[in-house]
Order: sequence, then C-alpha cells, then structure tokens
Amino acid sequence: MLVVRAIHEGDLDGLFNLASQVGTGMTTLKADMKMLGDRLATACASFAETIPPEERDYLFVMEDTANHRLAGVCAIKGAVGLTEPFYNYRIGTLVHSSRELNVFTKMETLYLSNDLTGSSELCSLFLHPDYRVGHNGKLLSKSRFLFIAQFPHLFTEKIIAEMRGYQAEDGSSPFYEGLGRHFFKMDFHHVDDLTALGKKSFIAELMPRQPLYIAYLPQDAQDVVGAVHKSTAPARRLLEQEGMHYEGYVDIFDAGPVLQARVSELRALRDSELAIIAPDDDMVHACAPATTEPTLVSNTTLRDFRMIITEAASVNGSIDLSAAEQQLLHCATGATVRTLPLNVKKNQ
Amino acid sequence: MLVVRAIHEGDLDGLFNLASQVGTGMTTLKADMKMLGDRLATACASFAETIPPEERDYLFVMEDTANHRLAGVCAIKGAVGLTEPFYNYRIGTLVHSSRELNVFTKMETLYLSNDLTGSSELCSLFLHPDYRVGHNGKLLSKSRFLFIAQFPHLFTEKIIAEMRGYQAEDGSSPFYEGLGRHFFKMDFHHVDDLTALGKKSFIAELMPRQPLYIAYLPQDAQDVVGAVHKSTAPARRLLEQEGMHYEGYVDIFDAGPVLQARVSELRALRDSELAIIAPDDDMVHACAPATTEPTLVSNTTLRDFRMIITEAASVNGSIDLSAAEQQLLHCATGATVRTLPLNVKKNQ
Amino acid sequence: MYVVRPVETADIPALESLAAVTMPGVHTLPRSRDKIVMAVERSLASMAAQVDIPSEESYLFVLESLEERRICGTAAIFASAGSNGTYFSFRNDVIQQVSRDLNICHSVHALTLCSELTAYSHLSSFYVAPEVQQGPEAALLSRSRLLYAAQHPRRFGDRFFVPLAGVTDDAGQSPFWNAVGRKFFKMDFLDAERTIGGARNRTLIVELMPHYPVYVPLLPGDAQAVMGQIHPSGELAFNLLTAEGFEADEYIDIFDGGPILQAHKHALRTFTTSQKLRVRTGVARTREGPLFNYAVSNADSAAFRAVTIPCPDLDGCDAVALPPEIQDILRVAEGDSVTCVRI
Amino acid sequence: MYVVRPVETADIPALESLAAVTMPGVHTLPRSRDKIVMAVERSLASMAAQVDIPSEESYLFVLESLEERRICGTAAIFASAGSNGTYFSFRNDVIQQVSRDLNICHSVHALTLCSELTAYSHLSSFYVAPEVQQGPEAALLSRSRLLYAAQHPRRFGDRFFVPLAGVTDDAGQSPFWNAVGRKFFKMDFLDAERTIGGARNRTLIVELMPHYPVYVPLLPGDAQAVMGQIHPSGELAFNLLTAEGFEADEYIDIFDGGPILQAHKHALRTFTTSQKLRVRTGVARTREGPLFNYAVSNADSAAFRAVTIPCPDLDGCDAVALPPEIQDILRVAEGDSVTCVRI
Repeated sequence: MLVVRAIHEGDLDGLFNLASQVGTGMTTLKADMKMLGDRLATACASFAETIPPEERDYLFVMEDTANHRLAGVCAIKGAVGLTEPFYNYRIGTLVHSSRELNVFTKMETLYLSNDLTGSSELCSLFLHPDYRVGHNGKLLSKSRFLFIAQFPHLFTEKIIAEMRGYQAEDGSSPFYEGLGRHFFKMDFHHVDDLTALGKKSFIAELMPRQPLYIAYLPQDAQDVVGAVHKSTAPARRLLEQEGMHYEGYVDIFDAGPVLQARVSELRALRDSELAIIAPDDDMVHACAPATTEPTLVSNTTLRDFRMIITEAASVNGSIDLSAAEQQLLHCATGATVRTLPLNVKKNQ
Repeated sequence: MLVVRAIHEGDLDGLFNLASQVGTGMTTLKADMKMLGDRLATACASFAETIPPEERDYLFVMEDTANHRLAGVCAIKGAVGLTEPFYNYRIGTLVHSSRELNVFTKMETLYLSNDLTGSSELCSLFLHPDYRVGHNGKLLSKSRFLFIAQFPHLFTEKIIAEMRGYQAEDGSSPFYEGLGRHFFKMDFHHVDDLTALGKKSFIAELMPRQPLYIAYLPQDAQDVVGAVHKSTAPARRLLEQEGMHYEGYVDIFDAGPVLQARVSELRALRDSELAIIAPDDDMVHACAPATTEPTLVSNTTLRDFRMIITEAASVNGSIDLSAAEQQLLHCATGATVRTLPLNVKKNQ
Repeated sequence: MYVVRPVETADIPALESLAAVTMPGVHTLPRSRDKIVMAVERSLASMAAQVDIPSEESYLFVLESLEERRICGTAAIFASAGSNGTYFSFRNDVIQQVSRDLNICHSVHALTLCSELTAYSHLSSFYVAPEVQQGPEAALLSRSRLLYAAQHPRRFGDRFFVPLAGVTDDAGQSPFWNAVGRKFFKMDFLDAERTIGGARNRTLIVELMPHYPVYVPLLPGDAQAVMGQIHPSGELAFNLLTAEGFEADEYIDIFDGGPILQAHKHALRTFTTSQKLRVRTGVARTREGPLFNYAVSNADSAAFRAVTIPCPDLDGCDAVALPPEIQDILRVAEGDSVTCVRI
Repeated sequence: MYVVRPVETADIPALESLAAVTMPGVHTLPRSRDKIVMAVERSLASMAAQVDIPSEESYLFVLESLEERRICGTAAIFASAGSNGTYFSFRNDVIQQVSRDLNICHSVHALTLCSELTAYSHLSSFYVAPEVQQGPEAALLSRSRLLYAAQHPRRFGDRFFVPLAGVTDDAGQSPFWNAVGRKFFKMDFLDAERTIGGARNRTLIVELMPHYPVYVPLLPGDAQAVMGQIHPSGELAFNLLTAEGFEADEYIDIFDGGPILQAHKHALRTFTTSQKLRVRTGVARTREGPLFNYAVSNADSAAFRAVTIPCPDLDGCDAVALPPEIQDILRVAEGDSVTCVRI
C-alpha cells in the first residue's frame, strides 16, 4: 500500500536514495547529504509550524508500507523570491499600428519580471521509476492540492509551478541558444548547474533589462516559448486538470512555462469535501454506488498529514474506509477526513 | 415586470432617452443619434450573426413591460483592440536587491501594454435612476453572464471590464495629475472627451514608452492605482462575485482597475444549469422548497435572448414558471431555459 | 578650374541630367523635376533670408567646371534636421553586463530609437561626377558647405551630421531592414523608403518602429555585418568626412543601418583650422616648403564662391596671394578677406 | 610666484592639512592619511610608467607657492574612468512625444542609467585655497592637467569629464537623492556615499539603481530644481571648465544630481589653441597691445612644471620670451620647447 505523508526526521537516508535516482535536470533535488539534511530540517520545522509560513517548505514523501521504501517525493514552498529575487520572463503584447500605412502589427514581448515574488510554489516532484505505474503519479502530485485545500490559510493568494522547458534531442535549449547565450557566454548546462546552486538571481543580472520583441529571436527560439520538455508534458496536464494555467510567464533560461492559479480557484478548493469515517455498522457502504471513481482521501492533521487513494466514496458526508486505510491515514472511525475525486469530472 | 433582452431595431428612441440620462463619465453611451444608431445596427447584426464574432457588440436593454419603457442597458463587445490599439498599464514587480548592502527593495512598475487585445469586454452598463431599486442592478449586470454561459463559443478565452478610476471630490484624477498631465499637457476632462471620440490610442502615443516605477509618482497618485470611483464600487463587487478579478491591469489615464476572468471560470459557466419548463400538472412546484433564493432564468435563443428573475427554483432539471414569466421569456412549457441563482452561495 | 557656388535657377536642367545618372538611394539629389525645382527655390530663399535661429532653410551648392560651364557635383546642407518634426535614428548604445558573483563583465550593443539628431545641421545630397572624384574638387565640394557654415554660424547648429547610404544587394534588399524594420512595417525596404519618401521625421516611425532597444547580438549575422557599413557609392564621401573630423560609431540609420557621421563643430577641421586672411595679388609664393591644396572662399553669403588652389603652408601668415583670375572668380579684390583651409 | 607640479612624497603632510579644511563631498581630495598616501604613490607610479593604453593611472598635481613653500591647491586626472569596472552616470535624454492626430509635439526629459563615460579621462580633486581663488593660479591649476594630457596623448582618452558636487542642504540632505536613489537604497545620502566610498563603478549600483528611465517631470519640484546644479563650492571649477570648453547638459551624477561636464578633446581650448614655442631669454615684449595671462609648461613628463605669466598675444609667434627665473622654475633653457596657452 502506498501512502503520501509529511516527511519525518528519520527520512533522510530514504530521501538521499531517492535523490540519487534523479539524474540531471532537477535542480532542487541533488544527492547531497548536506543540502538534503538542511531541506529536511526546514520541512520538519514547516510541518511543526515553528517557522513563519513564507519560509516554509513542505516536503511530502510517498511510502510503500510493504517495505517502508520511499517511492517518491514532492514539495510546496511557502513563498518564492523573498530572499533572492525570483525572475521570470512575462510575455506581453504590444500593438504597433499606423493608419497612414494601414499596418497593424501585434508583437509579443518578453519582460524580465519579479512579478511572481511571494507566490507559493509546487516543486521537487520525483517518482521512483519502479513505481511509475497506475495512479501513483497522480496520487503523488495531487496530494499537494488536498493539503492546500485543508490548510489554505498557509498559502498566499497565488500558487505556481515551474515546468521544465523544451530541449532538443541533444539536450540543448533553442531558447537559451537564441537569447541567453549572447548575454552569459556560457553553456546551458553550466547555467543550469549554477541555478541548482541557487545562483539564478546572479545569472539574471546578466539578462537584458529592456523588454525584448520575441520576433527578434531566431525562429527556433520563438517556437519553444512556453513549451515544455517532452518528459514534462504529463506533469503539465495533471496540474492543468487541477486548475492551474499558463498565464504567459516563462523561465528566463529555457522558456519553460510557469503554471499558476489563484488558490481559491483550484479544483481541490472548490470540489474537495470533508467526510466522517463511518462506523462499520452504518449503511454507508450499502448506499454507495456499486462502482466508484477512485478518490483521494487525507487526514486533517498538519503535522502528520497523510493521504491515500481509496475506492470508497463519500456519501452524504460519510465515508466507509477499511481498517487498513484508516491505519494508513492514522485515523479511526468518527474522524474527519478530506476527500476529492482523483479525476476531473469529464463533463466539466 | 422587467425583462432584459437583446436590443431590437425599434429601440433607438428608447436608447437615446436612456443615453440622455447618463451625464458625463460614461464614454461609450453619448446621447448622439448618429453614434447610437450605428451602435444599434452593429448590435442587431451581432444577434443576427451576420458579422464575425470579433466585430460583434451585443447590446441588451431592460424593458419595463408595464409601460414598454427602457429602464437600462448593458453590452458585451466581442473583442477589443483589433482596429485601434487597446492600451492599459500593467502593474509588475521588480526586485532590486544587494546582498552587500543587505537591501531588498520590491518595486511596483507600470508597463504600457496592449496585452488585453482581443479580449471580450463587458461595458456600457446604465440603469435609469427610476429603476435603481431591488435586484434590478444585479439583473441587468448579470444578464450578460447568463448570455455568455449560453453562448460561450462566441467569446474569446478572456473577458474584461474596465472600471472607472478614483476621482477626488472636485472630479480631478490624482493619477492623471501625477502622471498623464505631464505628457499630455491638457485637462483630464479633455482627455476623457477625446477618449469618448475613440481617440484613446492617439493619446496613448504620448504616454512614456518605458516602464515606470510607481514609487516615482506623487503619493496621492500611488494611492489610487487600481482604486475605483466611489460610485463604481457596487458594480465592481457584482462582477467580482461572478468570478472576475483585478489582475493588475489599470486604465492609462485614471488607473481604474480592469477586472478580468477566463470565460470558463465564470460562476455562470460553472453553476448555471439548463432546465425544462415544467407543465402545470407536474409535481415540480410541490417538491420545490417553500422559500427559494431568486433565480435568473433566460431562454436559449441568440437572436431573441431574454432573461428575467424568478422566485421559482429548478428541481431535478425542471422549473415551474408562471404563464407571465413564460411570456416574458417568449417560451412555452417544455422549452429549455438556463438558470443561475441570482446570488452567490454564501459558503463559497 | 572649378568653383563651388550656391545653386541658381539656371542650373535646374543640369541638375535634372545629373539626377538621371545618380544611383538609387535616399541621401542624394531629388529625382523629379518638381522636387529639384523646389530644392533650388528653397536654397535661393534660404540664402536670401535673414536668419537668427536655424530652421527650415536648406542650402544647395554646385560644383561647376568653369571651362566647360558644366555642373559636375552637388552638395547640400539643411540648417536644422527634423525642423518640421523629429529626426529619428538608432543610437548605438553599449550596455554593460556585470555580475560580481560570477565575475563576469562584458558589454552588449543595443540600438535605441532616438531623436537626438533633431536640430543638428544635416549634410546631404553629395554627388560628384566620376571624372572629378579623384581630384581635390571632391574635397572642395564637400567642405564648401562647412566653410559656408563657419562663415554663417547663426544659420546653423553647433553640431552636424551626415547619413550615408547603407548596404543593399543588387535586388534592393537590405539585410538590416529585413531583420529590423520589416518585422514592424511588413513591407520591402524599397517600398518602405518610397512610402516614407526617404524622410526620417514622420510620426509613422514612432508608430511602427520598436519602442525598446534592439539587442544587436540577437540579430541575424548578415544584419549585424552591415550595421554602420556604407554602400560602396558612399566611400568617397565617407573618407572625406572622417578626414574632416566626423565620427561614425554612435548613430546608424533606422532603415538600412548605414552610418550617420556626426561631430560638434569644434571637432571639424574646417571650423578649427580655417584662417581668415587678407588677399594679396600675386602668384603663390614658392618660398621654402612644398605646396598644399587649400580651399579658399569669399565671405559673401549670396555670392558665396569657393575654389581650390595649390599654395605653400599658410600657418602663421596674415595674407594669401591670389592671382587676379582667382580673385575674379571669388569676387574679391586686394585687401578683402577670404577664408582658407587646407584640404 | 606659483608653480603647478606633480605631487611628491614630501607633500603628504601638507595634503593632510588641506584635506582637513576642505568641505565634505566626494569629488575632492581623499580624507584619511592612508588614502592620501595611496593617491600620492599611485601618481608617482603613473608618472613613471610607460603607458600605451590608458588604464588605472591617476595623476595628482599640486599648486605650490614658491615664496612660502606652501601647497595651496590640488587637481587630479584619472587616465580612464571605471577602468576597474564601469563608470555609471545618468544620461539626460530628451524624448519626443509626438501625436500627429492631436497635433501635439513636445519633449520630455528622462534620466537613463548609463555607462557611457567609462574609459573617458576623469578630472577630479580640484581644490584651491581661498587666498588664490581670485587669481590666474586657479585657472592655471585646473588647466595644467589638460596641458599635461595634451603633451601625453597616449596616457589619456580622447574624451574628458569632470563631475562637480551637486546641491545638498546644511543637514547633508540631497533633494535629488531623496527623490531618486533613496527609493532603492533605503538610506540617507551621506550614508550611501559613505557606503559606496564615493565610487561610481560598483556592481551594487546596477543592482539597486533604476533599470528604466526616470522621467524628470514626475520628480518632485525640489529634485528637478537641483538637477545639474552645482554645490556653491564648485562654482569656480564650473566657470573655469566651461570657459575651457566643457559642456554640462548631457550627464548628471546618479547620487546627487550634480552636473558632469564633458568634452571631446577637440572642443577643449587647451588642446585646440595651445602653441608649442621656443624659449627665448628676455622679459615679455611690450610691443603694441595689451598683456594676457598665459599658462606655460615644459614638456617633460616626470618633471612637469607649469606657471602663469603675463605676456602679449602670442598668436603667430614661434618663440616666447621668458626671464631666467621662470626658465629655472620650468627647468628649461633658451631654445627648448614650452607649451603656451592663453588663460
């Protein structure tokens, strides 16, 4: 059985093992005991609420209870850009028109911006290859939305997720080659490494300050603005189903899209419901539909947040969870849990 | 009884009478027979679908069926900025930080933008003073959302509404005095008049092209960025209840906020439902709750779109409308109508 | 013998023939008879005008072969560029990119639409017939405008510029235009130049041209390569002007990317090294030292005349010896003042 | 009699006393003994260095009263501003606002952070004791740097600038700073100047100063009023420099809004009108005409000396008469060359 839960002090080795599987391309999960240890300590302090909300970094792990192995990890940062500037390009529109010449030209422009400063961020999602089956990816990714729905007061108005941008077969970034390289004079992967070390803001200093017309970039760079790395497309779809949208912000290096949403407009906020775990002798089970859609269900405890997928459905405010499921959630009959259908209703 | 309906060819005199009551401050409804006649013709062509969606201008009037007087008007433009550039200021954030000095300064900036080009626009809302009672204001304003919910394919992804900006007691605009006047060297009301004549884009040519730090404006100008005229506050609340948000775009002259939404996230799109007008002998009426919230109900005909408020409620896909109500909607028993609770549910 | 003098009405037919043979381009003589007539009339009116502040005046000079009574060159100067609007150009900015933490510091060029050349005096319409391009007459013609300006400082600004035609290919395509202006104008270079009539003062430039800097490294290689490069036809003018003291790196043309040379008058040799000398009748003294080509002009506005003569170094002299026939051409007599500058 | 000469190690105590009396401000002499010693050593090393491309050299000159053996003024010149970084200033841009349809055309000033003065030669540290401010010695001191530069063109750039202290009130508040820099730096003017050590080449300027133009009409009236205005203490320097040919309108200081005068060397009188003349022993000829103050310097780099003498117009002369005691001061003898320029 798999459970997604708040990370614990004892998870450092498991986290390191996971991070060792990550490979290049994920800048926030490096297999470095010092970095991971620091991050774990911050996460524990976050769940314990001993640091202010904007400094928190909620780290969740997916545990296989059969062997107590960590199968995946994901995180929510309380706020970005409050210690180091957080840069993006924002895509705007400028219209150049002349009635005399009857020319009306709509030009897209890139503005270097710190607009997303202070937003909460979904990040560091990684699922061990052995577990990339069934609903596991969804379970891991969506656990964060249920957490936010349960504790919305911990988050700012806006939540974002940075998506890895398009890369060519050889790992190069056409956007970087067309723009950044002229200003950094170093390789994309070198820039990527510096970013991993938290040097993103220093690199951004080298970016041109003035708005740029996208039409002045080479065609192949223009083509990938807002496009994700092909391995990231499924993750993007998952987040979009939860109510996140690409609103014209992209990464300054690879032009990968930033997805964003108002917290209050996330599907989890609109559609998740509280339910009581029904006693065995209730009729909940009998009244429930014969076949149901899988449902995400979590407990309502911040410090020991836990979430699973169940086949049970919430009926009139009650849900019939098996003893094993209650055990996974660290809950008993009569406790309040939060439920959300795993999948978006098709007719919406 | 009041009905909101698509405007007809015969409404020109009534529209002129309404416009005569508007006074200054509403640039799109001037008591000018030529202008109003042109606009009416466009509106009729819009409902008849004889012009392309982006050129349409759907004009709705509220008619008092007791005396056939026009009590109010409102409109939806298919798309803005496709013949003349549509300018706004967008508010962005720039962080200036120096670790050496331990300074971290978050600065708001104004960017002259045409980002909202192509959006659909809610505009020209005016209710005759004699009718400013009860739910009339809501009925008039919200009719447009029911229309959009019924015909979402006619609208672009984004819908906007420009709100009149803050003015001092003497009618002056602190934002204009602090910014625009330095570049236009003319009075605010003169600029306003030019705007009414469709000269907004020419005036915008005089605006500074470079991003501006808001901190460099006088304090009283800074204070009113995104603030509405006090008489506009109720209209703003109405639109916000329907799912529109201030996302940092303001008017270039008075810094009044632009509210915007994705069409798919409007309350009317999420919560409105289709229902069948139930035959008299059905049990709908008997099963309905004793007291209900008022409900907006419209027919589903584009060319003869009509909408009223009813006390009837939709129950299991049926609604019991009186003969008079059916008459107002130009509908009969068995017809499909669209319903939406007038007010937002309080617990959302 | 050649003389440079203000254009006269009688020169119009000769100018028409010249216009027929000059290459296509926007910085040379007008092409239609109407426009030539207008230019001549404007020059005559400008010469005759009492000027306190430089404005719409323009002055057109011709190089005439006295033996053949033939016009073999033209050169003009506008008192104040963009006086009926704004003169737009690209300023070639250098932007420093500095990151202390990464220990990186390099500079990036960016082109910014600017109106800084507005109200400069503007040299244009320089054309010399092939047969006199090698001689000192070409330099005389180019410089006569500045000699005239030095003698009439109130008619001109303190700064001068000269746009030179940029690089186009045989098909009339401009790599710079294709990379920059075309994205906004959505038309070919020659169509755009025709539409705008070669002007650089039109509102439609503000309407259509980029409001933000164009970062040079982002431009295609062929566009970067021609930035600030002259059309081969402009080489003679370029060499004469840089020798005069004009500088080329700061501004380029917004359409074809050609160089715009500019200078404060204090940096121009005509202004800093010209001498006002008394006329002495005689042939050039052949005292010690070699002979140099000097441009010599009279000081009369309407009857301005300039010739070039070989002459010993005049440094430290207070008079210059001119043979009677030269005095006749210049319309001066013994004891009058002339302005001399070494070519 | 006063002489201007390069600073020597023995001058350090005198410079310390001078520094103690000069007013607070960033464009004058360093204040601590350590920094004075560094400045003197750097000057000595620079004078002794073989220079092909201007770089980190700086040259410090003193005005000495020979009778009193007393230092009563200082003036310095840096070979290349920002040679270890970038020299930041505000460029005062004029932006044309044009609307053809509304028939409106006016211009708006905007301040843009720029690094264009980088690699200019940079004049600084000008101080003259009150008792000699009225005489020609002040002009001699200011100009000696340029005489030295004119004699050693490879040690300097083609362009020169001089920042002059802007307006501050008695409490050390700068209206310009309060309106512009303070919004980003979040500290008082004097604190900021102390933090940055008066430098204009630091990365933190890029980090904190506005990336976009500051539109002047949006600034409060008191900040606009002091833009380009000098602190009263800078009036003497301002007058001397503008008479020399420096221009004031294009750049201002990013901190206090004081003027930055700048010029191409071709526009500076020292470069354009100085004459190289042979030394003739004698007193100044009293032939026809009045006497003028001339600055006269020898041509030796390490032992550079300049004095001012009254003298008839030297225009057109090839020699200058100097009495033996002046020749001694300048370390020249009959037949040597000296450079002379009218003050």
